[in-house]
Amino acid sequence: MTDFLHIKNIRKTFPGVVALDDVSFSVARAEIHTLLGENGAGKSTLMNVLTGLYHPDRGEISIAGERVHFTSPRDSLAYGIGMVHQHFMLVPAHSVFENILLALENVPNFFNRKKYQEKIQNLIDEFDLDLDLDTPVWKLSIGAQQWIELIKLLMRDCQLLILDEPTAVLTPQEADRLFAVLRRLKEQGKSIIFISHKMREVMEISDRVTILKKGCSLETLNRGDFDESRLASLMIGQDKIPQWQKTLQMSDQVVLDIQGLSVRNERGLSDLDNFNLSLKKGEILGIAGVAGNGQKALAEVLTGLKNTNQGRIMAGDKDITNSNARYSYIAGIAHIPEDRKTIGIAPDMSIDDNLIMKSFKSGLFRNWIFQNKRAIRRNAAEKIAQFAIKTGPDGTPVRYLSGGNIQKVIIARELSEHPAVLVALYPTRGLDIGSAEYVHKVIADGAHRGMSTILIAEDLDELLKLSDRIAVMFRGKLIGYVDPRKTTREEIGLMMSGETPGATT
Amino acid sequence: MLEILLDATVRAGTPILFATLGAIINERAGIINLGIEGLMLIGALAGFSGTYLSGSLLVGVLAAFCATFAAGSIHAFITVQLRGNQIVSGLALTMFGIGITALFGKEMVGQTIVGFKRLAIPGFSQIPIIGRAFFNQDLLIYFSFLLVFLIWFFFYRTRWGLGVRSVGENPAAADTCGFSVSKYRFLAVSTGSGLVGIGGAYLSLASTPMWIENMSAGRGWIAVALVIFAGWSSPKAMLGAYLFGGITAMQLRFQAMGTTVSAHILQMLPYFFTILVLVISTLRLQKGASQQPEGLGLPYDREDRK
Amino acid sequence: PAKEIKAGFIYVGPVGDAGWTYAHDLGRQEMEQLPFVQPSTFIETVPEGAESARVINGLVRKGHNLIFTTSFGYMDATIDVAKRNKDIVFMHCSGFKTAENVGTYFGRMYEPRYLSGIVAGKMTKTNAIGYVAAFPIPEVIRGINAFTLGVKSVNPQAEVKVVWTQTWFDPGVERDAADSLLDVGTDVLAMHQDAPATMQAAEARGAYVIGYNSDMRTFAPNAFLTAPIWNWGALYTQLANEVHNGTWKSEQIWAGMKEDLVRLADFSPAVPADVQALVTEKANAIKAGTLHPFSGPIKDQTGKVVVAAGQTPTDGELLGMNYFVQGVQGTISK
Amino acid sequence: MKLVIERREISSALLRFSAPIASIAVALFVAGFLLLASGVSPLAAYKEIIIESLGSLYGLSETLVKTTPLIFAGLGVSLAFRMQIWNIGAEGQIYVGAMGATWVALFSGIQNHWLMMTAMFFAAFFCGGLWAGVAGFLRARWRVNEVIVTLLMNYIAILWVDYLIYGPWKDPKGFNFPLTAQFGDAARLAEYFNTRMHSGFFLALFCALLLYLFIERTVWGYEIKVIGSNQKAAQYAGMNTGIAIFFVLFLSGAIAGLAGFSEVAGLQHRLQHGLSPGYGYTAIIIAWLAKRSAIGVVIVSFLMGVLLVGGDSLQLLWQLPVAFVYAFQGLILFFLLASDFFIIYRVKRVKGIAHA
Ligand SMILES: Nc1ncnc2c1ncn2[C@@H]1O[C@H](COP(=O)(O)OP(=O)(O)OP(=O)(O)O)[C@@H](O)[C@H]1O
Ligand SMILES: Nc1ncnc2c1ncn2[C@@H]1O[C@H](COP(=O)(O)OP(=O)(O)OP(=O)(O)O)[C@@H](O)[C@H]1O
Ligand SMILES: [Mg+2]
Ligand SMILES: [Mg+2]
Repeated sequence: MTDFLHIKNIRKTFPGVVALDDVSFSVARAEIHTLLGENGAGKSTLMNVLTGLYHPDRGEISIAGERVHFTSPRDSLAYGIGMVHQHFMLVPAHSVFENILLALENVPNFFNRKKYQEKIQNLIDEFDLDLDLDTPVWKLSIGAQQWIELIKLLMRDCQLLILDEPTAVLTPQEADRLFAVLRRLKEQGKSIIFISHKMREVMEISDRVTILKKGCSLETLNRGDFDESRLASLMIGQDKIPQWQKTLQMSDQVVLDIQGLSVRNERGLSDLDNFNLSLKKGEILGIAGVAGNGQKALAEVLTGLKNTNQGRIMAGDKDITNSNARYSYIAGIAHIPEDRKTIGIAPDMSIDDNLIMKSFKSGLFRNWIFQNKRAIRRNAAEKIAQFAIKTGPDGTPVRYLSGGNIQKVIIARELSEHPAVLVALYPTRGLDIGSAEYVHKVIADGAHRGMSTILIAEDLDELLKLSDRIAVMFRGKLIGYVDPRKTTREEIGLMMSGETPGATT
Repeated sequence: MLEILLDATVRAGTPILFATLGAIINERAGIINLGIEGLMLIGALAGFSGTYLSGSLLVGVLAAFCATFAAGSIHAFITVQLRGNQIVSGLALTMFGIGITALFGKEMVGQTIVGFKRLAIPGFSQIPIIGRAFFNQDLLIYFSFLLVFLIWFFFYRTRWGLGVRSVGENPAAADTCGFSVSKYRFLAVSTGSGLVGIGGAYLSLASTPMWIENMSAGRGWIAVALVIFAGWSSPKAMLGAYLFGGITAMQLRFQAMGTTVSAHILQMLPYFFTILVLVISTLRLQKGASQQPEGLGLPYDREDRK
Repeated sequence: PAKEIKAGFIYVGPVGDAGWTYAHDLGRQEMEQLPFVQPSTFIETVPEGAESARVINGLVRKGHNLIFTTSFGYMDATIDVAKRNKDIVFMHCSGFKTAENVGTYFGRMYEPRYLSGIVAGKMTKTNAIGYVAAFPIPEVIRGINAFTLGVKSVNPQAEVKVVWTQTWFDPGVERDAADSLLDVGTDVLAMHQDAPATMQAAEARGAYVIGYNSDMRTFAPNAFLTAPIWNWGALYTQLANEVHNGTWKSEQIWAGMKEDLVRLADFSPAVPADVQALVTEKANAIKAGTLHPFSGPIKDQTGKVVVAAGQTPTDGELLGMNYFVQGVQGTISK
Repeated sequence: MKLVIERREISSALLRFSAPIASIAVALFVAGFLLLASGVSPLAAYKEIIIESLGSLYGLSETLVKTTPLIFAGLGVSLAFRMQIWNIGAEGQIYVGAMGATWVALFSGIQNHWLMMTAMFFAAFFCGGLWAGVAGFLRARWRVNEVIVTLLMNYIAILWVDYLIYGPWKDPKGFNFPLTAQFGDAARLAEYFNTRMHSGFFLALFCALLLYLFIERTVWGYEIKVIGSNQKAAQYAGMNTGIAIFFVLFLSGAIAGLAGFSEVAGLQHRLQHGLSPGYGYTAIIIAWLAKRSAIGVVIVSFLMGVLLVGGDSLQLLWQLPVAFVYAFQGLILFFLLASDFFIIYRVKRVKGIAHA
């Protein structure tokens, strides 16, 4: 194995934070090298240094033996380094075509539109994606956006491909498709740096794993030298993973009842079609389904972002179908959104302020019309400790936090008010395993206190582990419920592709 | 009468059209330019002096373009390279432009030149109603027609245009794709400013061939408003500039024909209708679609997270 | 005791406006020729209203002893500053308030305007004359009326169409206003604006034009007929002399052609000799005091007699004039 | 060799305090060359600016007179900016505010001074507020861009006031000149020290304090900041952004309208054309330089007052044309922005890669 990339003693600080302290590692040709580390360990920062987006304070980067000094992504592109960023680098207002064209090399100024459309369409077809080239990107689901990023990368002729948590928003099936591509690229001699928090994926695809901790590279392990628990313990220390026991909660009191709900999207297609669902008090209701089958629409209706076209939503015996009534109801709903950066946070405000976004009016944080700054600070300190949020100096705007830590801020906020209902979309997306376990525990604890949860997730393991019941969705319809203790992955898989089950609860 | 009105509309709208187009190029790249008023003045003076000294209108137009290109570069440097506040820098540019043209323009006050003349396009200029307005105009107006198309083509059919739009929408995305954000932004601001200058030159070379201090008289501000009105699109800019110019021309003709409505009230009409049309067109906009470049007004700092 | 004069001027526009302020500045320069007048100071583009008080005060504090405030909007400020500085002489142009150390001055521009109306009335073929006007204030209205009376005196069929631009200074709008008048069939234009755009419009369309403020015939060599113009130099020189000699008293100066504060610019060759002769004769009559442009009977637009036969309006009536005479087509908002 | 730009560690309070002062110093230093080029000694000029605007009771009073409307307008604009709403219409709001106050002063028939002041205050407040509220409503209800609406409404406001003073509100004893009648004593704010300084200044300070508390301390201020930072997130958190947008634009316009009140009641004592020489536009600069903070607005307004008042003396003393003063002010702003950069960032020379 010859080293393609070699990194030595990289250090990078931001005002108030040491993001990278001392990192060294190398990537060989024809290798898939995984970077593993807690939220905020510095993985994304390191990759941004590698692509010339950040300029390191110190350290060396060599490519194929040559010492390089990148001052812009342009430089790294010239050396054949391409990257899919954790937070998308897409232009929401532009069409899919324009976004991909932007990334292509050697496009002449007066380009032949047809030719490039064809070229891109071919790749889209190859992945069997349902993407219309003329749709503006903002209309697409997060998953589809991830694919556009991947296509942008794959269409360039890169020697080193960096993928920063690409699977966080992909379905397991899609992830598999991606892995197949990565393996093929590897066979062609390309180097790949892969970042993920999902242990199963790491085990499946990595040739080597480097563990990053608090801005330092801890250790690099070869395939065969590592297993899930060894990686986890290296990364966070075994003892820190919270232990908890799932106990079944079942009551017959229905807190939310949805009947015959239909919702259409901008393109006039049905996102939800005569959809039914009932949620009981204190239960964790998992929703399984391939992304794009209406989960997002369901969450949006429940949180008041979308209006219904038909059907009825009852909260207890109150009709909240009407958007105004639902509006007052959602004040009591906790919601972990899918798109954390665009709707989950006020990016310019501090963690303190973000944590009270829903409860700022509550007596806890307020004296008459004035804010109780001291209580707000105390609350933040508590939550930061509890959820192990890694942050810069006090008052740092949240946008500076790492992806996982932003997610933690949102979860901490949403769960702090002891809501009656929680609608959680992919709550552990982008969380390291320690944090993910902790979030599971918090949700389960909530259920103990009577909180009902609608848990929308891609990860069947997560659903099976956490849910009291699982509802399966397909093309905007409810296919049926399954009992997680009695079902199999295969049964759910079948239902997710639209087959009506034999057994329902 | 309609024929005359259309003609007056085009003539009154053209300087605003140039300025709006220039401003659109600025803003498409993500830089707000409130220096349009100052740039128009610089263009008007440079255009006039260029023509006065050389005797050639072409030299005047080029001088206007170059002078405002240079002045726009100040704004570009401050907002792009130095990441300064775009609003303040633009307002400063307007002050600077008003001041500097008054200082350097002293010699030109009272001088005369021969301005742009109408040039009928044989055949077309005979078309009833629109013939006179669109095919019997001066060269700069024909150029403005062409420019509207060229800018559209540049933005939607060329890679550089895609680059300009991308640095305006999401500079980080363009940056990671290898586009130099600062280069694109800088060139867009200075080139756009150059077009604004031609709008200024239209005033001093075509509408009223002379130089007077402050002769743009607020048209730059109207252009700033029309950029938004036009939803950052060049064909709609044409519509907006003509709407504004047309209603101005119309209210004057109402007066000339002897209406008894208060002139103050009539004078409000162009502003009022511009707002009204904006409201109507906004209502018809697709829900969720935003026309404003998302990166507008935000300096790009690679190491700063968005 | 003769005293040195240090004069200061407050201008409403830039000296480069080629119009109102430019004319005042010519006057200032002429006054500076006097041996006892020190280099004078001017401050341009001073906003009207209370803002101007500070600038006037600035002139006071910098030791000026004769201060000219050359726009109507400085009236209150001038009076206000003057109240606190009794030893300084203030001259306010175009207002109506005086104090023991504040005089007002203005010119009977309506006299040459009347004469220019005669020229226009003679030169029009379509009997439609256009008038590009800034704001409906008495001074402008008086000018339009005098002009119209001049027109009517030689051509009873002719009409004067007025377009308000609502700006002293916007060449583009003035040009467009002039064009709009030409579009409705006028063939002679007159104007009350500070920019020469109207003249260019006339030149471009082959019409005739009557200028204003100063002789700007270079802007319209073929279209130009004549122009009622200001000659502030004579008055400023006279006032400086009075203050120098200590003979100055507060008064409301409203001088006309007799005092040569206002005049008609030289005719262009386009004006036929007989018309020139007629106008010269009338001019002499005005200077001699035998002709008053506003001698009755004068009817307003509605046909009501506003000046009875054989009478002339008082200066007060003239200063507050707020109606159009018959023959004007236009509106003054009430 | 290439240059890279890095943010500096901003930690020390010293730097934060000295940065703006340093940047003004740099700006003045460079602008000094412009003065030199015109044959004026920069030191003498700066001394003159300071003496003229601060060196005497009179100068100081004039500076405060100038500062007063700037504070009101600057506060109004900065409040809206806090929510990422662009109120370019302060100029028009000043006019309609003045119009409301004038209406009360001329036609209400109130005799009592305090009653009159209160009525004028609220008339200006509501007129300015409603005027901006139109833009607020359009923005909140249909997402109509507020920049263009507020900007264009400036022209309408000024024309409307013109209409009134040329028509229905013209002073019957004013020889038909376009002025309203002068206000009676009941409708005038108190003046001090035999100068033109009036109690509007203290009202402006009080407003700044209230606004500071409102933004930085109250729950509504918090709500405004969240909406300004991310409107979608605010909606998610259950805030009614529509009402907040309307409310903020209303309040923003109302405060700007108070500038109109203080100008007519404190200074002009009548309504006339050219009431505001662009205070509404200067306010935009002020709001930004003040980094949108209410206390900052007071400080920057005062500095602007110094610059504007002092700038006149450049004309007075050295006959530098007003054009020069504009160019000078433009340059100062340019350099202020530029020097800001070097305070926040550091430029490093590094090895780089040359591109073909
Ligand atoms: N541009 C920046 N400005 C300031 N601080 C930053 C910036 N980028 C990263 N940081 C800080 O550096 C640290 C490392 O962040 P980074 O995004 O690299 O973490 P990560 O390992 O990718 O975490 P995650 O798994 O959550 O994505 C964090 O504490 C973050 O707050
Ligand atoms: N706003 C603009 N207006 C006009 N021309 C522009 C603008 N921005 C960029 N350009 C032109 O685009 C040219 C190419 O830009 P750039 O160097 O970013 O592309 P490139 O990387 O060279 O393209 P390629 O990858 O095809 O070689 C510039 O030299 C410039 O002439
Ligand atoms: Mg990361
Ligand atoms: Mg290249």
